[in-house]
Amino acid sequence: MDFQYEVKGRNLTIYVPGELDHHVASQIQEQADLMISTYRIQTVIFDFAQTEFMDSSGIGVILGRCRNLGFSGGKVKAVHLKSERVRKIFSMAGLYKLVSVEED
Amino acid sequence: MDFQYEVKGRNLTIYVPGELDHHVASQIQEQADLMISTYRIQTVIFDFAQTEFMDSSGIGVILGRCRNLGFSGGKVKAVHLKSERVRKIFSMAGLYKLVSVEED
Amino acid sequence: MENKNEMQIVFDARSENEGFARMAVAAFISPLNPTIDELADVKTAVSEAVTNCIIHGYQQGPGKIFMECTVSGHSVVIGITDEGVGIINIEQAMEPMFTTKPELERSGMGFAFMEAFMDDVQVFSSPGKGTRVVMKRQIGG
Amino acid sequence: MENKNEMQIVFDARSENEGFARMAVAAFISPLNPTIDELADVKTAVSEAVTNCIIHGYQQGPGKIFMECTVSGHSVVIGITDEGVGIINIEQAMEPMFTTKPELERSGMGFAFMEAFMDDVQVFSSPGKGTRVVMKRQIGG
Ligand SMILES: Nc1ncnc2c1ncn2[C@@H]1O[C@H](COP(=O)(O)OP(=O)(O)O)[C@@H](O)[C@H]1O
Ligand SMILES: Nc1ncnc2c1ncn2[C@@H]1O[C@H](COP(=O)(O)OP(=O)(O)O)[C@@H](O)[C@H]1O
Repeated sequence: MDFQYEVKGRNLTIYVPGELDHHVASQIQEQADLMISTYRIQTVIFDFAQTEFMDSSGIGVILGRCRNLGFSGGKVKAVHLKSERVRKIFSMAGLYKLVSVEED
Repeated sequence: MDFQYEVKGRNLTIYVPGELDHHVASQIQEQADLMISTYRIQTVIFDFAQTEFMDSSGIGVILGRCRNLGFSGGKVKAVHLKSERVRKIFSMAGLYKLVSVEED
Repeated sequence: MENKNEMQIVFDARSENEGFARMAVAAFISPLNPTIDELADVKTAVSEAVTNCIIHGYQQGPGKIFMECTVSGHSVVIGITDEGVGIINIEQAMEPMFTTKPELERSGMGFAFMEAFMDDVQVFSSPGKGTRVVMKRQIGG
Repeated sequence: MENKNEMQIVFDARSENEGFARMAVAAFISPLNPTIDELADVKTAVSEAVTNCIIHGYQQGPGKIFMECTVSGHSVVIGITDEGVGIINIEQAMEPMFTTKPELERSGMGFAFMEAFMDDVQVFSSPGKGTRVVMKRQIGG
């Protein structure tokens, strides 16, 4: 797969690939949760710089990390929302209210 | 369609689209022959700057213009063969020997 | 009628085919010169319906997904069908945020997105037999 | 076996669907991570076979084209079938430069390209019934 994870201290950055669908979301879910518990991650950053497509499975994987990290006082960020499409999906799903978003 | 024709004096330039297949070739064939007779074209220039894909129908439409223009002493050129793939198809079909090619 | 163009695809209910299904529909409707937004809308709706067949219809087990697309003039009709478990209460299933698989991190937004991005969405289902979603969208013109 | 993935597509024999057929196969095999060259090879072979169904099989008239693709491990098998006029002499048809439609500017290179770009090409045909081309290609691995 052409996407990567980066751990720095207690931060995990997930470089989301071009299309975030259920196939990708379930891989992210599994990988991310493993890293969150292994490295005692406090902040998960979804980096959307490459992403042009996202469906409701993408919403699920973001909200899922919110929930899991919430238990341990951690938080979720989304950065580099360059694609207008991704921003539209975020706003339709009310994600702007639930996670901290940096558009550029 | 996202491709164009340009007439300058007795020269006709055909800006070939991204994929040159039978569907595109038959449109080029029809349009080009109309312009060749209307403007008494002497040189047809296929501009491949945009083209990444070409199959055997592309060979047919180039050779067809060679034949038609040959009768009237005209000639065919191919320019901007940037794509390695297009150059490969040209060489497999022996087009380098039949038309004058400028690769860049 | 002359301008009608049809295709049918049958493919395995595997998550790696979600992208294939989106791309296939996008390529099929591209002669209509859809805008980037129109294309993204249709791809999202297809992705939702196909994902539902895989997760809900076949419960992530083996099965076949049947997808057809008909273009006539500027109108696109897409049908996506599985022979899976079916839906008992379609009305409830279509409510935004309703999901029977929260443990799989479903957001319950699939049908809501299909309805938001397409002009018309119809769902037919028989419990134990399967589910069929038919979606329409006017492109350009 | 577990790793086997299959699809079948039926589509109208219209030249605007040549691009659709290429893109659909490209999208379907993309989980194999083909190189750009491998992808171009397969797309060219598909384009040749589909174009032949349209021009030769159905003589540019209406008809359906049947395409299947099976991926197992690193091996890709593609079948492309029409129910058109068929081929009387397959051996002759496959000779490079041989064409029965020079007036349509066919170069006679279609089968030669399929053979050049795929590992194996088999042609089955019954005059009056139709033609089936089955092509194989190893991708990566
Ligand atoms: N193809 C299907 N087969 C069986 N049940 C389905 C199907 N599609 C949807 N459903 C049911 O409808 C519910 C809502 O679907 P949807 O709005 O797409 O949300 P989600 O997929 O996030 O659950 C699903 O949770 C499921 O119970
Ligand atoms: N699907 C088909 N149905 C009928 N005849 C075919 C079909 N495919 C190929 N042929 C025959 O084989 C010949 C050679 O095909 P090909 O090598 O692809 O060259 P071309 O398409 O340029 O003619 C064609 O001219 C045609 O007579």
